[in-house]
Amino acid sequence: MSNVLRPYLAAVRSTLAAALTLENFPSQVVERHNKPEVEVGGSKEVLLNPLTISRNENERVLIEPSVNSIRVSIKIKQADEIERILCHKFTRFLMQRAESFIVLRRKPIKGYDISFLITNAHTESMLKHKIVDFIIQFMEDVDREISEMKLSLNARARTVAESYLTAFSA
Amino acid sequence: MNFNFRKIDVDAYDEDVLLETELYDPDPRGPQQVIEDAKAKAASVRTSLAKGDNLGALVTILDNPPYGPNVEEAKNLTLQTVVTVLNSTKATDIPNVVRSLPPEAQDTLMKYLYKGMSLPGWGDVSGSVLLGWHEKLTEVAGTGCIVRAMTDRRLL
Amino acid sequence: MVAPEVYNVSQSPITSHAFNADRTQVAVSLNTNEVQILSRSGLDWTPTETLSEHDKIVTSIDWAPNSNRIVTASQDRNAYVWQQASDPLTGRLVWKPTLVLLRINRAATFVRWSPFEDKFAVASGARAIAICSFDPDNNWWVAKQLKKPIRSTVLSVDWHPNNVLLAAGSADMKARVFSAYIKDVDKRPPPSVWGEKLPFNTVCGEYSSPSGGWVHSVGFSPSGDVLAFASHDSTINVVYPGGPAVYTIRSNSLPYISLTWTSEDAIVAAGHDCQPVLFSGGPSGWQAAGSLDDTTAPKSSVGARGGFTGSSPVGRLNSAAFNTFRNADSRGLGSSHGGGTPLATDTELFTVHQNTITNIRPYDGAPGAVSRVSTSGVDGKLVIWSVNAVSGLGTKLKALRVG
Amino acid sequence: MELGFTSPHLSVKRLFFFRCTSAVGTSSFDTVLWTSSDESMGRLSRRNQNRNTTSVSSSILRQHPLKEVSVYAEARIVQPIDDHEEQRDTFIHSIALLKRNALAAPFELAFGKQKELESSSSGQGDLMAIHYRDEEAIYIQAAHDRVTVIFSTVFREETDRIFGKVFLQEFVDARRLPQIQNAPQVLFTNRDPPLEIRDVPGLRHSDDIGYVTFVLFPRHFANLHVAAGTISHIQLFRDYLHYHIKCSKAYMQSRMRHRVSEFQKVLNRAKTEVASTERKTVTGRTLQTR
Repeated sequence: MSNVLRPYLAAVRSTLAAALTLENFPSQVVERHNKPEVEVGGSKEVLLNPLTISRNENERVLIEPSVNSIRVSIKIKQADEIERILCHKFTRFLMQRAESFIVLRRKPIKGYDISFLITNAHTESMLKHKIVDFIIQFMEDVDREISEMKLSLNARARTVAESYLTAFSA
Repeated sequence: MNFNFRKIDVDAYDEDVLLETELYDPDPRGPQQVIEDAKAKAASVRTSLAKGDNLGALVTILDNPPYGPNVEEAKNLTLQTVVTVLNSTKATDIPNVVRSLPPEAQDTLMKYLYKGMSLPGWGDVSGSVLLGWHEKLTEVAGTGCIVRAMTDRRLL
Repeated sequence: MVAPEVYNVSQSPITSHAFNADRTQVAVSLNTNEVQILSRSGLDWTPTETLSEHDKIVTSIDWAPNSNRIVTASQDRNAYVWQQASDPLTGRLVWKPTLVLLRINRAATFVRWSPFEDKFAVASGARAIAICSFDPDNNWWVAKQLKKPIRSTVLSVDWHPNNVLLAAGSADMKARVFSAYIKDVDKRPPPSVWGEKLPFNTVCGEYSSPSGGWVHSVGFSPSGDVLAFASHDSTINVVYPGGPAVYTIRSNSLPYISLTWTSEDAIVAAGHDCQPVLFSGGPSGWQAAGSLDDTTAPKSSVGARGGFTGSSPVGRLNSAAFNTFRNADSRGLGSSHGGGTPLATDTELFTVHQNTITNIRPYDGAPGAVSRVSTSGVDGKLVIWSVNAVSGLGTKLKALRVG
Repeated sequence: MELGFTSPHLSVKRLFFFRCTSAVGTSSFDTVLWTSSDESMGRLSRRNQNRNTTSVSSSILRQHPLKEVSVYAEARIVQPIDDHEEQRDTFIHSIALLKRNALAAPFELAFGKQKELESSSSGQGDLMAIHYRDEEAIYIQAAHDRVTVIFSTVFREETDRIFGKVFLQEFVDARRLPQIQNAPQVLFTNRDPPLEIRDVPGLRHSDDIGYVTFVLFPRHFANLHVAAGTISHIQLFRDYLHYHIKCSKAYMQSRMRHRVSEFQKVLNRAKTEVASTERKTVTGRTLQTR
């Protein structure tokens, strides 16, 4: 992990650890139901203050905690048009596979690129610190993957252009 | 009659539903008192900073901060003052400063760090400065301090 | 220090646990709609009976030590009182359920017998507490509701030793003390720090932690003169109503879910931090004394720590190995996973419980002199701890502060 | 039977198949239709009356801006099929180069025009447009010191547009390299057509259209051999570009697929170990992890 990124990811990690303190909480609005309160939003008192961790306007994480679920939304760094399209393709690719990523939300919430929904069922069947690891690794890898894809695109473009144009001189 | 009963928000008529305003006790001070306090503290912070007493400045500004509705001006002034103190503290001094803060002030500082991070680009807010403080404060006050930033409804 | 007894009861969360009087049996709910009765057999617990009447998750169980009755609460909005009776066919003793008409339309979240075992309180998501008492004329349990001023789901209750007062913690961030006085059942209680004349639903006190948080757990001290509650803001609050003083102990770790008094000057609390922590104090102040868990080393050799040995039949070894391999593959932990941390240490927490502790209850010793407590948690473990075995202020607790 | 005329070179290979077919039985086909990946379609038929004549027609010929090109192509290509091996190969080769040769005509005209204008040191030839695809065209114009070739190309998806930009920027930048300084100058604009064709009617101004200008200098068509090479090479540009954009997208896709499966593993690692020994309830049911 780069030194610049470390405090950012550390803050996300500790905030997630604090937010992932979930319990089984049956709905007090709908009889015999049990729904992620952060999505339903019917009872204000079981929602906690949403917290933002940010490096700047373009790199931030929103954590919305509630009694039985949290929503984690990530705004991924996109320095230019290329990173923007790569990020868009990547997150769309992931979200199309949301059913195999049980904590992934099918749509990001407004203003973010990707959202996760983690419920008490997840923290009961998975190790909490490992879920946190997953989110952190996701953030690291997405950044790295996007910059590597961008580099590889540039490298390919350069080779393609040079070899095409060299043929004129031959 | 043309009224669509299906569209009535029945929850709004449920007197048991807790409203956001019922989740915390209002500030006993009136808005006028709050802004006067904020201005006085901002002035006192300037004096402390001039003497190089960043800890004193932080203790002053974190004490009894404005919260709730109708005190936007005092909230902005206080956040701005907190940000000024945070920005002007040397990175190497941060661990000692956070360790010396009283527990309530640590909790309040954590709330301001998240408040600042939710407003990137506001005033002199710097993501890297806030993240630096966040790291050091978490080392001292732990995840418990972060949990309290989530549970405390007295929004700054 | 005395090592805790660790029992791996289940792979799924233990939602609730309650021992019988002589601790030879324990009733557990394994995150299902059933209650398992486990009986001690040597160093292990063996399932001996299943109580299945609820049709949603059983949230809470309590086992009355003297009358040997079990009460269960569930998200299906019901409570059952279970009594042993001989089966007409086999003559064997079996647990027979009696449905309690709670008259609540939301989940039942928590249940406790009163000290005299003639009443029980059922907390619920209907923003109410059902106080149930037995009506011998009609031969059923009748419920009377405590409603005002509860504004959200009630998460826990605890009875005052006088059998009349009830403390309740709820998601509206309040801990309250109510009178649950039932005419014809209760004698008039003597005056206490909580008040004198106490008709049903009198609110004797209402408290909250300065930084808010749902009140997960409430508990009267053995004398009944002090109230402690654990909030989701990672605090333990101790209330001296006559004081008037409320001590708030801020933890620097994750919120506590459950607490129990072990003596008039000691409380053990546990929760998302995965370890039971002892707090000590008195009218002049409270502080964290230390963890009951020795968190300095991984707990891989849990079997050796007493209790469940986890011995698997030899014939299973191969399939276990195969499962390990298959799991490793889907987790990307194959031999090619160079440089990675080995799974065992990578996965394990340095605490005995590997996930949130949801219940802590007295296990051994009279009220006011509890020497051992039992905990159960989301990790499916049931653990018995010696209260005297405080490991001192370990790494996690160094910075616990009294506010 | 489909003959994919993706490029003059590739098509020779494809036609080999055709040759085998024709060799097996000269009377075994009457008409062969082909479509190629660049959307040009063609028809190859034996005239019933004259078994020795094969006629070739192609949509590229019909759309050609210069009438004479059809004649020109016809003249080059329509030949009697002979049993003589060598002649047949020449025939097949010429069919293979049908498109190349058809497209070459305006280039050759422009190169000739440049030579004409050279002495006058001013003036310019007519702007010739080859609408080689539905919404894409090549514009060719001679000046006294150069021949300007402009490709308009459509990027259907946003990704294509952005990737295209990256590639084309590299084309523009590549000339800084010493070994490439003799290559034609390359210019690239997005949305707005370059000056030379700004007055052409019917141009669509939208973000998904890119214009690539190659400035050919006399050294690029100094003699017939060099000119032929330049023509063949520059014709390939559009397909070459889009091919590599497609490859880049496919590569991204495979990277993402790999990364996603890695994420899946990390997430799976969070799942608690499944019990290796079953535990039964008293009723005989297996206690299960939820």
